[in-house]
Amino acid sequence: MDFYIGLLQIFGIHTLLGLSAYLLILTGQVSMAQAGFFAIGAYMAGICTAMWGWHIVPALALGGLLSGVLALLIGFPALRVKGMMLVIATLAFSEVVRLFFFNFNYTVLRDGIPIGPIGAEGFRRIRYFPENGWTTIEVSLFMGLIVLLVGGALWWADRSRLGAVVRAVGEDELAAQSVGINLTTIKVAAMTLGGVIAGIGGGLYAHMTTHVEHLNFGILLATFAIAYPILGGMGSVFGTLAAVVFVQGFLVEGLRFLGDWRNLLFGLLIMLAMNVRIKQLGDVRLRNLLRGLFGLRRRSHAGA
Amino acid sequence: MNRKTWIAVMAVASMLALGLADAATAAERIIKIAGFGAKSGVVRSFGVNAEAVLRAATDDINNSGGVRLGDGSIGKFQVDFFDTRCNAEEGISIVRRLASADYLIAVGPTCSNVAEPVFGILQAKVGDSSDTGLQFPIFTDGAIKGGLAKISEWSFRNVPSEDAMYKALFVWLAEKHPDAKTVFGGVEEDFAHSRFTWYSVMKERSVQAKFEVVGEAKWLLNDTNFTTQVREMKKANADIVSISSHPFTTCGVLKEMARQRVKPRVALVGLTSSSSMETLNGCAAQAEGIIIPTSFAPTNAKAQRVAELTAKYGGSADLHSTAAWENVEIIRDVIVAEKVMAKPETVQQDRRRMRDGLAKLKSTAGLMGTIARTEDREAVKPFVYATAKEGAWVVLYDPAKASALRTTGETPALAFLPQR
Amino acid sequence: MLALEGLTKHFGGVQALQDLNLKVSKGSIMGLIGPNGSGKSTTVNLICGVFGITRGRILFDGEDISRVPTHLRLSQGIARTFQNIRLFGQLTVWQNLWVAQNAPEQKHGEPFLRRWFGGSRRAQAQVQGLLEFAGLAHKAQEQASNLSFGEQRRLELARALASQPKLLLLDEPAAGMNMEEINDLKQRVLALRAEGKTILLVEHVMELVMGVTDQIAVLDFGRKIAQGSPAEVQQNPQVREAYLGTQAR
Amino acid sequence: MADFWLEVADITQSAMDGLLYGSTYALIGIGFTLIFGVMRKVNIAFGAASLAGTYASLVAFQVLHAPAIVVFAVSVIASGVLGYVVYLTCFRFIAASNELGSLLATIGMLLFLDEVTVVSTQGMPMPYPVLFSDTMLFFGPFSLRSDLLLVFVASVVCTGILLAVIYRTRLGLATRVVSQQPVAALLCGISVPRTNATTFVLSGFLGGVAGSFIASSVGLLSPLLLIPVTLKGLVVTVIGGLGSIPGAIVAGLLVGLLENVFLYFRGVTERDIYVMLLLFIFLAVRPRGLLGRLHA
Repeated sequence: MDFYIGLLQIFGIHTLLGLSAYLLILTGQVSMAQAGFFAIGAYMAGICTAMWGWHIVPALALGGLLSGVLALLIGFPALRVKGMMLVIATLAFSEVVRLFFFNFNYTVLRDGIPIGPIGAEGFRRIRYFPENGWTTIEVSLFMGLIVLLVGGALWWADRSRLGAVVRAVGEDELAAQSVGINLTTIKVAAMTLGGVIAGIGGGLYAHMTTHVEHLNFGILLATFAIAYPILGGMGSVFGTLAAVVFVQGFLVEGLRFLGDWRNLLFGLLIMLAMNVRIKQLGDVRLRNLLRGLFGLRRRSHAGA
Repeated sequence: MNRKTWIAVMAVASMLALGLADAATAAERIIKIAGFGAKSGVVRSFGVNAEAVLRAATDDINNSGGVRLGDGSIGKFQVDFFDTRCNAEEGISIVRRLASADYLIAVGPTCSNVAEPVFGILQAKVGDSSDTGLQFPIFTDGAIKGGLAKISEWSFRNVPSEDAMYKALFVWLAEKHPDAKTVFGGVEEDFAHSRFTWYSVMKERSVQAKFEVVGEAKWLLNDTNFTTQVREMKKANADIVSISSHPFTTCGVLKEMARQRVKPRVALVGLTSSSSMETLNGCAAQAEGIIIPTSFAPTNAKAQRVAELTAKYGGSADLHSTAAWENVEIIRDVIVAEKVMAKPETVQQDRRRMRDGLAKLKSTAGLMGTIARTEDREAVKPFVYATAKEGAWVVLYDPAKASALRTTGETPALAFLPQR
Repeated sequence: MLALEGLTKHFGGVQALQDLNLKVSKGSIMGLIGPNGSGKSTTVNLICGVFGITRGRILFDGEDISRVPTHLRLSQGIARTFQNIRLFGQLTVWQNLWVAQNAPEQKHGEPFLRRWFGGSRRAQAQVQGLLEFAGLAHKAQEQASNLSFGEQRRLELARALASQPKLLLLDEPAAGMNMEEINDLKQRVLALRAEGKTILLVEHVMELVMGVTDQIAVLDFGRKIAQGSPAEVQQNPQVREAYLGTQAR
Repeated sequence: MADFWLEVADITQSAMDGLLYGSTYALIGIGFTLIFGVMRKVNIAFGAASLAGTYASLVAFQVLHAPAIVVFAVSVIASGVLGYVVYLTCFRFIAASNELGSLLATIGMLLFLDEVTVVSTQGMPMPYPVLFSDTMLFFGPFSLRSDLLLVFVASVVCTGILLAVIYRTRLGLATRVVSQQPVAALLCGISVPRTNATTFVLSGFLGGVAGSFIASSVGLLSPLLLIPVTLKGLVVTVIGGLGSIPGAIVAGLLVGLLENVFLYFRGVTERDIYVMLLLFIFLAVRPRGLLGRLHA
């Protein structure tokens, strides 16, 4: 049981990571910077709780805030480029962040033990949850609440005028500009918000694993961040959630009984999924299902 | 059929029947042990080897009668091996899964970056009810980064103490070559293990052995161009070159050294993890003569048997993987000593007994001799100095045996890890 | 209303537009015609700010807007349609109009949250009005990409109107239409003028241009070669040679 | 003063080493850029397919003990075949407009090919035939690796051949037409899928050359090469200007050079920070790359 509840934590963290990229892809930007924001959130939140003795909530907030500020700062130069160039530029940013933490040393003594990030050796004992008596269920509920808040807010915003504007930018920048939408504002805002969400996800990650090191935040993580929303289709936040469950629940944990085949199938199934166009993995179907379940009907339009 | 043969047949049959009846009545119980390690990516060989040794060891014990449990019945080991992909989250998931199931103890992981978080989610201090960490014993065979078992009182390691090994090695080098004065270091800077070993072990121990460290070259895990670093090395012209890196870059550096004609006058020292098949596979010619302390070499009958059995199970016996054999034997001994029951309803109690039993140990038997166990749940294992010679690892010197073997070619060294 | 002064655009070595002077007076319909590649679309794109100008000035209501970013030119009261329709295909018809409400009074007339997340009664009423103008009220929740070609044209026109522009730039709105649709479009354009909108109409289809415009400017190889009433332009020998002549051949 | 000149000599040597090593980056960059030039899409699996092809040539080396040239040829052919496989699996049946779909499919393919090589070799580094048995050429105080000189020559020759194919043959004409006007190409009776497939095979050949030269210059084949090869390939492609073949060569050499200069002055831990920062700034200032064209 503990295992399944623990798995929910992994789902939650990866959903936040995926949602941060989802937001950006909606505006037409494929960003590999999410790994960098995730790393900043992870280290910052870890420093707050493990070194400064903060409560988890302000620690996560500060981690998210710092990531957000950085996202805002790199948003402007990064947005001068598009498509593949943006992918590489943001990848460069993520690598710079990773290499920064690779060179980052900052420790304090706690109970006679040096604690804090030590360059390549990483940052251990981020044990806020077990030390404060949080059970696995409580941690999972806490994370679930955060995911619910973030996901719910995004879902709601997605259906508002803002969502339509964001999608308009993603679909056709020239047309969006021509109807008076300020591209820079929308894109930088998405980048910033994406940074905040990834930062919070990173903070939770650090507290789930209790140990972070620069190698955790490499290209593979950045790839996963964009893989979730793409795999889930861009219809709504549920697609991303479904993709996370598909990857982390099915491909990683579910196929464990296959032994070595699991690793071979991992890449192969992702490739196949794109070919058979389960474009909206769970998306349309899941949405319809949920609509059916909760008796929600297609909203005619805002307020009307 | 005459009378005699009839009796013989009857006797055999009744013995068989008795045997069956005995097996049935003794209510043989399953002791579930989990192995976990990386079986994918560049570190795949670690997991493959660890699994092979684990299966070889448990089958060996099962075949020779199993383990006597607390209530006198016989237990047989069952091993399940889990792939961590060297990924922190997967490691955590696996350990959570093991803890929720009825596994007695886990052996692993192979990667230090998985050991860190996995130990981190265990209860830090035993009996500390305010700490909600998992109460599940883990007995590591592979992850070698210094000082890991400190993290939790539920974590134990049976990995060689690199500190003790390099301390002895540098002292030995100083004695052997009184004219040798200088050491040049090479370090794979972005990998926790290799970095720790250079800065906290090799460097300090060589200084203590009265060597002067005249410089250090740094590179990264997947670097491929070492021209600049090796030129520094050449300029320093040190007597000893000590390289703390894993096989891939070790080979890259050794190849660049050959290109630039750099050869340390006295000795070339390598990282423990490089005393494996991988180095020989990648650059046997350039690695010729490299000296590496290792906690495993088939220098005695038992060790040889382990190496053979491991090969049969599809793995290769080296300093990382063979620790699993010792772990299984230690686990068996603790089960007997602590009267572990291995019943479904006693799982948590059994785990606690295992933990306490392991914590109590002051020394254990190992393949290379007695292993001392320290207060912080680490091991100090006997070791030998191995060197690469004509595509195989041979024992250069065994510090445990006073009668030192010669350093030069005439040593009757035992070849081990033959090149595939 | 709109004045182009010595407007020049070079793409690398190519002179797409050379020293164009043009005045469009308030409430009139100016036609802009010329053979393919004569610089008509470039003119529209320069007025919108899609490209930076090489030389010259664009005056709108007497203000120089040459350096104003594209999306802000819209707030100044300019809107456009595209030669090859550029709707937001994944959005619904309703949403297409909704996102285009970006005129200053629309931007600042509502509280931030209501503007982005809600939708005021006034905004909705306006969208509804546009839907009716475009004859798409029954398809408000349809995805724009599912509309027929004619419907898409109408939606794009309605979208351009959503920001309540004073000047409308129509880039070949009749391309690909049949006679019936062209007549329909003609009525709409005339109706817009009746509302007081100023229109710059770039068009190939002579039936439309000749039927609705007050003035026509003719471009050839990036230069204005004639300007005048439809009748005058039709008589102009230079125009006949450059444009109608080539077409006749 | 003598020290100063020694230092200068050292820096020069480092820079030269880096420049020369950069030719391996250039080779891999050309392959990436070729595919982009035609399909306007990125094939992330390119490095993985090239390395997998090179791995396949190990069979010729270890089992048949074939001479280096044969091993290289096998690598080229195998990579070409894998290039086609990647085309089939990641592009052929995914709608051209679904760019993200193809991107993710190539990522899946990358993970798959990587794991196949890992499982078949247990992730161990494998020796690869070395050219000229590591001869060094000496020029006064300086030395150069002759095998890297060959890589450099190879990348120039490959570029020459490629440009000849693109500008002198019918196939090249079709390629250019497809890259500029896919719809028009269709109307002219040029099979877009076939042209695209050819491009992938062609770039696969190139990848095979790159893979075997890289493996040979490192002396080893290891799954650890995948990330540097892919990352450097992408970086070089982007700096050179997406789609520009000469740009990829210049960028490859430049990146190699800068790496070593940063390494010399700031050490290995900071080396990549500066390379990446430079890349980031460069992209922000000049988004089309060194020799790239601007395209809408």
